[in-house]
Amino acid sequence: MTPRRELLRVTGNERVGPYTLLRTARGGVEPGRPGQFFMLEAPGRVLPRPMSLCLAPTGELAFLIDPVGPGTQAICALQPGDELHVLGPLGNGFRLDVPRPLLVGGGIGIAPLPYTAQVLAARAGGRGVPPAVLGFRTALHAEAAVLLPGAEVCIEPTYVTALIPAAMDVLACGPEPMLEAVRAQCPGSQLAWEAPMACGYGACYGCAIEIDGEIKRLCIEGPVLTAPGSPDGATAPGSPDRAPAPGSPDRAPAPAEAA
Amino acid sequence: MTPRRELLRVTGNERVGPYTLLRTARGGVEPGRPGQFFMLEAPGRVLPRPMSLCLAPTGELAFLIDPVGPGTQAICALQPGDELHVLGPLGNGFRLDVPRPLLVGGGIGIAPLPYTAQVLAARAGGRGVPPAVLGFRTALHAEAAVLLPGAEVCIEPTYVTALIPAAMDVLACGPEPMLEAVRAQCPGSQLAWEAPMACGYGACYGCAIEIDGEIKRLCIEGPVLTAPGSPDGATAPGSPDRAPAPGSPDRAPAPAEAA
Amino acid sequence: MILNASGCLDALTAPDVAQQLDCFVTKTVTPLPRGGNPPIRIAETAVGMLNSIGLANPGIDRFLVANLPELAALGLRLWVSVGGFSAEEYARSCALLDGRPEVEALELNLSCPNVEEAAESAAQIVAACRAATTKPIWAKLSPANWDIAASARAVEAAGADGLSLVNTIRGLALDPRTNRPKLHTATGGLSGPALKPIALAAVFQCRRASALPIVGMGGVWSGRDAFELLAAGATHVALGTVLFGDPGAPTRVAAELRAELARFGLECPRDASGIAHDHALSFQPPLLL
Amino acid sequence: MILNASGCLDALTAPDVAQQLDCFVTKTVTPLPRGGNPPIRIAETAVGMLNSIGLANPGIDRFLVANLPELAALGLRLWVSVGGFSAEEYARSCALLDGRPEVEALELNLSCPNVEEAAESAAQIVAACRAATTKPIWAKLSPANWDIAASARAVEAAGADGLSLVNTIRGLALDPRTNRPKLHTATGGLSGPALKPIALAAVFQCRRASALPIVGMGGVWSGRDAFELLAAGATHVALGTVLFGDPGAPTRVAAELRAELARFGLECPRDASGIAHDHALSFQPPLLL
Ligand SMILES: Cc1cc2nc3c(=O)[nH]c(=O)nc-3n(C[C@H](O)[C@H](O)[C@H](O)COP(=O)(O)OP(=O)(O)OC[C@H]3O[C@@H](n4cnc5c(N)ncnc54)[C@H](O)[C@@H]3O)c2cc1C
Ligand SMILES: Cc1cc2nc3c(=O)[nH]c(=O)nc-3n(C[C@H](O)[C@H](O)[C@H](O)COP(=O)(O)OP(=O)(O)OC[C@H]3O[C@@H](n4cnc5c(N)ncnc54)[C@H](O)[C@@H]3O)c2cc1C
Ligand SMILES: Cc1cc2nc3c(=O)[nH]c(=O)nc-3n(C[C@H](O)[C@H](O)[C@H](O)COP(=O)(O)O)c2cc1C
Ligand SMILES: Cc1cc2nc3c(=O)[nH]c(=O)nc-3n(C[C@H](O)[C@H](O)[C@H](O)COP(=O)(O)O)c2cc1C
Ligand code: FES
Ligand code: FES
Repeated sequence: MTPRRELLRVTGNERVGPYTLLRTARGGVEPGRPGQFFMLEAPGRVLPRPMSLCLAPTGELAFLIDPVGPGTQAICALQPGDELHVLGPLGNGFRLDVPRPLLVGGGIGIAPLPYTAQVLAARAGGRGVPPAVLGFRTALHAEAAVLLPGAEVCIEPTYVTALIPAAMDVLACGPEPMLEAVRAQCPGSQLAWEAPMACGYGACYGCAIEIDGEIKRLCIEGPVLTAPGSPDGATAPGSPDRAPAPGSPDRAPAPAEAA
Repeated sequence: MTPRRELLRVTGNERVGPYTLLRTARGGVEPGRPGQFFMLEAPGRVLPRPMSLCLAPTGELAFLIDPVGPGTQAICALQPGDELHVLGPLGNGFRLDVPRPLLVGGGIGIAPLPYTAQVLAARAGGRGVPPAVLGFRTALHAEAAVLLPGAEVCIEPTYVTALIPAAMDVLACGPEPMLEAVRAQCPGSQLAWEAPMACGYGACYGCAIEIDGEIKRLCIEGPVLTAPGSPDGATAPGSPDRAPAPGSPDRAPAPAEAA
Repeated sequence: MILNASGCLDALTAPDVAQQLDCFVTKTVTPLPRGGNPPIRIAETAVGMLNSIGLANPGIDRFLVANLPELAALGLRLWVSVGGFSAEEYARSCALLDGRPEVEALELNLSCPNVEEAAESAAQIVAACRAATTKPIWAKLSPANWDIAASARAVEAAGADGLSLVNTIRGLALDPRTNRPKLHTATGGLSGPALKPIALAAVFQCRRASALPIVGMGGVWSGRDAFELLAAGATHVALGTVLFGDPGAPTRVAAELRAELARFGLECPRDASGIAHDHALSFQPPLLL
Repeated sequence: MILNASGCLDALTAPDVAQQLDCFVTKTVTPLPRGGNPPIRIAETAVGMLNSIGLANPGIDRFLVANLPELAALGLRLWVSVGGFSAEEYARSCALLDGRPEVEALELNLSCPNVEEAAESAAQIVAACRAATTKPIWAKLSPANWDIAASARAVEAAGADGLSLVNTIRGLALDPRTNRPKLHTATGGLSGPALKPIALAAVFQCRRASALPIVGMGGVWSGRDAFELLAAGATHVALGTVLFGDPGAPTRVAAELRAELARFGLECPRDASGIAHDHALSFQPPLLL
């Protein structure tokens, strides 16, 4: 079943470091599971843009957006009172039934973690928020850490992988090199990957990556994929035993021309 | 010499009947001769739009615009403080050294007449504004007549040609059927024609019409063309002896394909 | 009839989107399975998008065994888009599909990589397929063609039952930071609103040249866009790129199209077909399905 | 070098615009005078425009007598765009222009009405013209071509000295009130930003296929657009539709291009030519003028 697409009203636009936290009314859209994503209409653009849910305040949805190009810039320019179409929740989020969750974020990869922390905390009852480690490029970027109170923060040249203790159930989101490093270091970690996406619901095959030696659609099979192994050395049941390498052409099939 | 193109600030946007009177700062742009036109940047569009100068208040230019399509609608949506590029003055305006000027306008064809009246009045010294007759489709459209105080106004089914006395030096602007009727009725009348224009300065050949049996560019040869004959029955010296029929394919050469 | 454009919808992952359509068209199926091109496969341009998916598909044999029954189970009217690299390859797939009652028609993707788009070649493929199946054959042409009307006449003479117009046209976009092509394959197919005037011209010219019914596509975003393709000569309309941003587009565009037809006092899409032509066209394409 | 696109500027009515250019290209001159098509000849589309001017021009004989001396008097570097309806017609005009020292090069408009755009035909025209003149010959190709790289190779083999890429591609727009084509000729040539990804792809592919220098054009609106055509493989850039709205575009685009080159640490347009290609191209096109 394709998820709901609704025209939602923007309720807030706040600066968080170099990022924009965009709030919308929730309407009939479900926030979904942490790590799932939404396709946000980008005003004036042909294609929508995939965004993780960052926060789910009562009656609202909130997205943390890095204005890296025309689409994200157009979304960040939306002001309270404006409207935009939102489709979701899409894809597969994080499995939350893990004994020792650790949230790991790099840069804008922090985006899905505040909502993840909130849901985990609710599940844990009184036992508080899960631990989190965050890495950023600059102090300005690190201002986004306010969205995840209590998180341990490092700034380059220190890398976030230096802060990850052993034998934790890692839930991570960040740039590709970071995810590759986490995958190598943390067996069984759940990694939220990125790929260019035109549709987010399996229609375009634009997000294809290699999973288990087969070309699959990240929007359908991911964006969260579990790395091989388990924090304890066992193999996680039902998880792919090979992690994807989005964007690495050497893993992809021989090139052919056009669609 | 190509005329000046400048980025001008919008200083006013007023409703006049169904039309919009858009005022801009004048910058270094000359108002030119009545009947000349300007190419106005249409925000978000590929091509600019030709507009007659309607009024030339001190330090300003003012255009009267009928929002008939995407370009004119985009221009009419400009608000004080916005900026737009303006190129002009372009083309040939009205000859004003005529003994008994009569301004004749139909619908949005009133646009160039207020400035024409002002310049004629200034030339005439104390002898006041020239007489004018205006025809409109509806009473709402006729509200634009406030821009030409003292003009005689008729509304369809009465046509403006019914109001034109004999032996006047007609300076007319209006829809093509009106201009055709005026040309038939008033020898030597000066008629401001329209054609689709991409450039306004002779570059595109989009505005070509038949003049004197030859295909010519209205933006260069016009937009004001003099009808054959003279109000007294003599032939106006130097004026084309055949008037153009813009948009009438039967007068144009045999069709060929593409550019 | 409103269809999806081949390759722009997977009925198995989005059955409720497919169910809004009058008929579902599969992604092009080739003789052998194809993973498609390496990423990056999509990029945006001014009012358009580029793709170089590379005909990712399971191959005809697996398609017949695995996908077709699943698609049939959805209860959709079904066209299968057929691709290949020679007339024999196309014909073989058509023959395999000929015996499958759940397939209503075959669309030949004649704008496939490595397949010459010359009029004879397209016609040769159609002729070979014509001999292999009794199902209706729709020939899908590329706008990268100096004389698309000649191609239309050629495939009509070769036995096509309809035309699908148009496929994407080759385009390229550079990454503003690296100045390298955004797509791994450098060039890709341009679709979306940027393609609309090109599609309208192709439909207009083919309608003049041929009596075949036409599925018009290329940048349909609204009911007005669909109406214009009909006016230019299409008998049906397909939605492609618009589906990515708006999975509700089939329902929305159908409603907008009804309103647009009503605005001009027309009762059904058929009444609008060809009205942009100066003189009543001398023929009415057969309804065909 | 920044030129104008043929047919997009008249140096005689706008000399100061022409003087901003490094070189002026005339509107296409045909053997006989042509009035052009009846109005309406231009229309706007989403990020593009359509034209069906129909090669309005005084004909080669009058051009040589009347226009050429006037153009020469402006002191501009001058290319003449040559059109025709057969190889002989093109060659005759080239021969007439060959003896005129004020003409620096000839651009063959091979995307002319009624002239087949097939690779052999374009090559035949080039070969005929090659025999008729010693002046540099630039072959202007249409993007409505399944394999433009093959055309590029063919005209190179026939003796062309350079490529002009691209001409407009056929498009159509309907009047929203009447549902009839906006243009009298129904279809027309699509130019402007909508053409840019198509032009980039054509330049990219031809640069891979041929060692000829390339004048890139199609939707150049800014220095960045010019830079991208260079990066894709052009050695020069021409401005077309942008001139209509902005007669100051040559000066503006040249300044923006300099800034863009500087941003990437490049000294001159030549240094940017071809940098979008993955590997250093094995050849450097000759500078040619
Ligand atoms: C499942 C999923 C969830 C996502 N969630 C979020 C989210 O919550 N917040 C968010 O901001 N983004 C998120 N993204 C990424 C976001 O979708 C893209 O950044 C966006 O689509 C880019 O669109 P654009 O038009 O702004 O830039 P485009 O012009 O489309 O792309 C700009 C280019 O910048 C590159 N780029 C990406 N990130 C950076 C960067 N940090 N600095 C410089 N260049 C960069 C891209 O690779 C791309 O080539 C997510 C992506 C996916 C697939
Ligand atoms: C020299 C010259 C001077 C001009 N001066 C003025 C002026 O001072 N004020 C002004 O408003 N316009 C003026 N025009 C006309 C104006 O340029 C056009 O209306 C404008 O270019 C249309 O652009 P658009 O994008 O709004 O509509 P488009 O989509 O380009 O065209 C809309 C269509 O509407 C048609 N149309 C034109 N007028 C009407 C109408 N009244 N009702 C319905 N349809 C109509 C046109 O033929 C056209 O096909 C002038 C034109 C010329 C050539
Ligand atoms: C991502 C994508 C994949 C496509 N795949 C195919 C395909 O497999 N077979 C085919 O015939 N056309 C394919 N097309 C072309 C479309 O069917 C259609 O012809 C084109 O996109 C124009 O329509 P649009 O502008 O509405 O998208 C594809 C287009 C896109 C955007
Ligand atoms: C109004 C107009 C007239 C044109 N006339 C010619 C012509 O006479 N000869 C020619 O080779 N190209 C002609 N062209 C095509 C342009 O030279 C150029 O190839 C095309 O417009 C793409 O560039 P642009 O997008 O920058 O306009 C014409 C284009 C336009 C818009
Ligand atoms: S984003 Fe379209 S298939 Fe995954
Ligand atoms: S408007 Fe371009 S030549 Fe007249």
